[in-house]
Amino acid sequence: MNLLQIHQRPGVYLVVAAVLLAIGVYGLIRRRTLIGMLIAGELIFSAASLNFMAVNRFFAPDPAVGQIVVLFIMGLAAAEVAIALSVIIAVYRNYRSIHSNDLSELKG
Amino acid sequence: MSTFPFQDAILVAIFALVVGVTIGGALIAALSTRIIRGVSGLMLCCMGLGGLYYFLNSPFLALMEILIYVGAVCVTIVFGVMLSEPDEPAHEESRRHAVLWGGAALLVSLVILGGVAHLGLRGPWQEPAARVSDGSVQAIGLALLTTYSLPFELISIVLLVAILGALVIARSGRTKE
Amino acid sequence: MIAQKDLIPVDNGGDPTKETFVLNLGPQHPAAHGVLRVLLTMDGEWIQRAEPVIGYIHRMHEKMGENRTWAKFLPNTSRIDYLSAMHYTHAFVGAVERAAKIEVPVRAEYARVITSELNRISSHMVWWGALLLDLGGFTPILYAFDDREKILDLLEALCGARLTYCYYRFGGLYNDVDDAFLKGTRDFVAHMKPRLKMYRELVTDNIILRKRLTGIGPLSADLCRRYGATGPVIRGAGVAYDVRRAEPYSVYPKLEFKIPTYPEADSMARYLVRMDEMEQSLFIIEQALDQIPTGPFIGKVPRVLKLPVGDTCYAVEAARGRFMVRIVSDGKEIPYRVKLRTPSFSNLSLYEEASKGMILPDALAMMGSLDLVIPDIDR
Amino acid sequence: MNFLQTEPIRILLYLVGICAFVGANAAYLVLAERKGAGRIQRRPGPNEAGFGGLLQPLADGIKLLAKQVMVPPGTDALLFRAAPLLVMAPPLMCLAMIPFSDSITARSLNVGLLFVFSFGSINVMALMLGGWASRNKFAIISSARVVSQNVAYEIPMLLVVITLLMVTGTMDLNEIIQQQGGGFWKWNLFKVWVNPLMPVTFVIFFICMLAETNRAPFDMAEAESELVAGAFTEYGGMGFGVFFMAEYANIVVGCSLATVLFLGGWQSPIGVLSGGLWGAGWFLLKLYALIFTVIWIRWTFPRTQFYSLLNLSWKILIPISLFTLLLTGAMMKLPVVYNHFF
Amino acid sequence: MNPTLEQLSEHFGRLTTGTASAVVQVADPALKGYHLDVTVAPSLVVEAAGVADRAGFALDAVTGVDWLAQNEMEVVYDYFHPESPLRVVVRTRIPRAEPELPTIAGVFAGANWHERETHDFFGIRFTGHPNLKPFLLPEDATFHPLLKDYKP
Repeated sequence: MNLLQIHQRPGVYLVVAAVLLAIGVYGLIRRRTLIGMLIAGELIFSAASLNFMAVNRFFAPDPAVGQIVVLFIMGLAAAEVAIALSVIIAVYRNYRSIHSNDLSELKG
Repeated sequence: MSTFPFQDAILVAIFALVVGVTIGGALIAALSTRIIRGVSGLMLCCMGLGGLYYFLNSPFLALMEILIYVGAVCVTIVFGVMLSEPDEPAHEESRRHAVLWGGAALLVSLVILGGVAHLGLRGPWQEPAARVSDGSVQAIGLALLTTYSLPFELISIVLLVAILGALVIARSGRTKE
Repeated sequence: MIAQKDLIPVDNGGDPTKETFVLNLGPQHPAAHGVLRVLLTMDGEWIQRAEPVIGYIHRMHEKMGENRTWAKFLPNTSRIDYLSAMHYTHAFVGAVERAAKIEVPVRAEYARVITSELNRISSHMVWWGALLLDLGGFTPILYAFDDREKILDLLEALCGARLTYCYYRFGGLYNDVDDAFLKGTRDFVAHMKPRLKMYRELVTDNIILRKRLTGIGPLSADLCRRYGATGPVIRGAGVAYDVRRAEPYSVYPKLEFKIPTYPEADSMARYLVRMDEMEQSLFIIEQALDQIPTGPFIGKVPRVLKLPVGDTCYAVEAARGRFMVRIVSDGKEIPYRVKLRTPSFSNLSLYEEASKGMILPDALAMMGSLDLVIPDIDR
Repeated sequence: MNFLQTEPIRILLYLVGICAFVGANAAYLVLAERKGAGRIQRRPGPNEAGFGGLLQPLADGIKLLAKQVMVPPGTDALLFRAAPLLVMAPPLMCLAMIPFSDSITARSLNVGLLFVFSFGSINVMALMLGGWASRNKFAIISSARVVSQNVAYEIPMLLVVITLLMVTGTMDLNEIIQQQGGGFWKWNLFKVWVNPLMPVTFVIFFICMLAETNRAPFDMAEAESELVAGAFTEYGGMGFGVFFMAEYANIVVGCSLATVLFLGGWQSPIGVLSGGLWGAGWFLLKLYALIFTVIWIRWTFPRTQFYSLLNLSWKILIPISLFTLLLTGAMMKLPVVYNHFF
Repeated sequence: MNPTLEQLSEHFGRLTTGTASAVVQVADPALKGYHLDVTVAPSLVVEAAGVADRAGFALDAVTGVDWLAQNEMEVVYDYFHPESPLRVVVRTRIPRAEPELPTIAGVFAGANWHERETHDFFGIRFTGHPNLKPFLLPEDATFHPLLKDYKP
């Protein structure tokens, strides 16, 4: 493998995406506050976007498709963050905590 | 772009930097106990991602990534951090417990990493026969308003509903205005 | 600098939907004119409770009054409210004259009115600039100080002090008002009238200023009465209470002037009252300059002043409101008790009740419209 | 000469040039601001250091540099130090896109406008991190204000820019300027036949630009009479100096963008003398006229109240800009519809 | 609405504890600076404040005077009327050893601060006062500077 051509090899991007995904999953499992989990979720979204972009760049016949999909993902991520944060704030108002352990009681 | 000495080397160095920023940011985002640093990590990661998109021939998406993730998502998350208790407390579970669960989480993520990386590297990828469009902003815009107009509209509705929902949920607890 | 635990603490009254925190405004804060500290309990930007904490420059003037002669205490009074020193010395001088039945020559009384009203304008100019500074407008204060400088020059030529004047004496004045002063004052009145018009056009009619002040911090007439707030504060609530008319002193009964009142009771009303007052002061000065007679500038005063036993009150309309001196004499050369009732003290005391539920910038605008002078509160 | 035109050298030259431009502007706009304030307030302004005050920025810079950079205990030291760096980066990046003349552009990108906006959005994050990391109540209130304000004003600004994009049809800043050549009546500001509300759009853009750069009368970030120094309360020395410089750099970016989008960039207002250095001259002239207006406004108006500021955006600017957007769309499609039916 | 001097003297004159009733004197404002001088028993200050309140008066000041020779303390309540030129002074005397007075903060909210100040300077305890914390003096001050036997 020519090191100088590394940025033009699809595998590199796919591995970076896999790393992002793994970090995201790890964070999702280990984080114990809702906002932390939200951040980890964003990482997973990013991993997916990166995958789409890499595949789009190297293997897709129409290079616009992947970009559009990623745009959609961004839109969904933005919507998700807005909703998730409002839920988190509402939860915080009621429980004075956003730690997932404290929320397992499921009673108001 | 005219060629110049060490062009490739410089490009690779920049690429390595971008990848480093992406993964480093992601690590900060996932591992730091202070949420505000986690958000900063996410911001770094997104800027790195923007760089990666640029390397993938899509400056448009690179900029959109920065605009939406840094300018909107991260800012919203920081706002959320400000409104609620921000930091994770020290682990109250026992050390063995922590090691166990941490190890399990690490294992799961490593398995995922291995699996996906394997698929990515060994997958039967095929080069496309011919390119349909040039992937420029015009092409994206055209596709958005023709082929993908329905998802496009759906996304707008989702966003609208999300905004309204967020408003309703966030305001419901508030008594005074 | 605060610790994490202070960020989202404490007193939410058992209601988890309320997140309050304590904000310490002052004693060093750009919006507190002097060393005023306000302990704010905030819910976001909303003020739940604002408790003024005062006493940082308390100097115990009342005790100082008890261990020096009547005349020696006189300069102290000009240090209470350093922005309207003339009025404060006037009140003390008036109280002693009233108790000792000292006759004051008419020329001296006119001179007192002229200097008092000049002082009122200079004090209002400082308030005006400081209020605009509170609202984030930087430029007016320099214009205000420019005008005020002219007054300070006039008064300096007269009594040697620029701020803490001790111009009035028992039975008259320290020295006579000379022609240069009278002419200078006439020139100043001519200079000031177009300036006030300019300020109205440039500042008072500015939409941002109007939006910042209109409807902000309503202080009803009843609130003012319960707290004893006076001066432009109560006049801004539509009550035409002015000591110059309510308890006429000096030669004010001979002079014509209107008491500006605005019934809206908001910060804009207080603002407009003060702006109108400056015009009225100019009007008073003009009349006094026309009417001032010739004659002696100081009456007959015994060398060793001993006041008859008993207490005497004397109130004046200072720039911030009613300033009253209550002196109690036991017949000796030194006062038995001097009580100084200062307007800012009462005007600030209503702040806690009035600022409840306001947001921080509005509360500061209201504080600016109260025209506080902290030494006047602390004494 | 050939060596100079190779790509890396060119980029390097431009980067150095932009850094110098931003530095000089930040330094001398402070002086200009103080001198301007002095003129408006009928006082001389700084006139001691150097030739009539010309060395004042240098003196200030040395003073700020000589001060110890204090990181108060209890702050998040890393973010506290990172925030000034983060706040300075976006304007530097954005300026690379601005065409100073038909031949002087650091990097021409076909999505230049998007570039400026995406990097401009980092600014909020930087102020917010700085305020949050300070762990000071005033700073935190200020951060919350900065975000609400910037989010509120980003919307009408983007709407206005979209309106403009519909007219220009390109995001390439150089192309946008080229479309406005041939006299001031061809500037986007005066293109009333495309959209009769074009001057209004410009005013909205300008107001939003003031709000986005946290300038008076919208300087909620450092509303000094309310929040001491807002987000910068805990900063001293060069940390504060960088925030200060970034404010001016942001003004330069904002005013450059207004010049490019509405005032014809480097195009001459009279139709001749618009190439090369002449273009740069025209550009700078327009730029500094706008900057002067910004300074003028700051020293003339009191600060708005925070909630009326938000109301201004949500209740006035956004509806108007939405309306202009629809109007422009309608006016552009009218001929098509007309031709279709008749 | 505005009370006349006669009405006021009548109202204040009606105040009584059973043993001692209020002494109302009309004063010459040109000599004294007030129109009405009312002396009441310590237990009557709240009622006196109530009378002033109903007549539309506002609290001007609360003045303490330490009469060391008589071993008494005097507290003077000054009232001014925002809409008429009338001024009323209500005074009461309390023993120096046991300086206690009921608070009038319930009638005039502004009395809160005046009474805190008087408490600071004279050590007079205003019973029922909502917030009798140190005010103008330092927080840890244990002295009362306006007492005549106070030695710094």
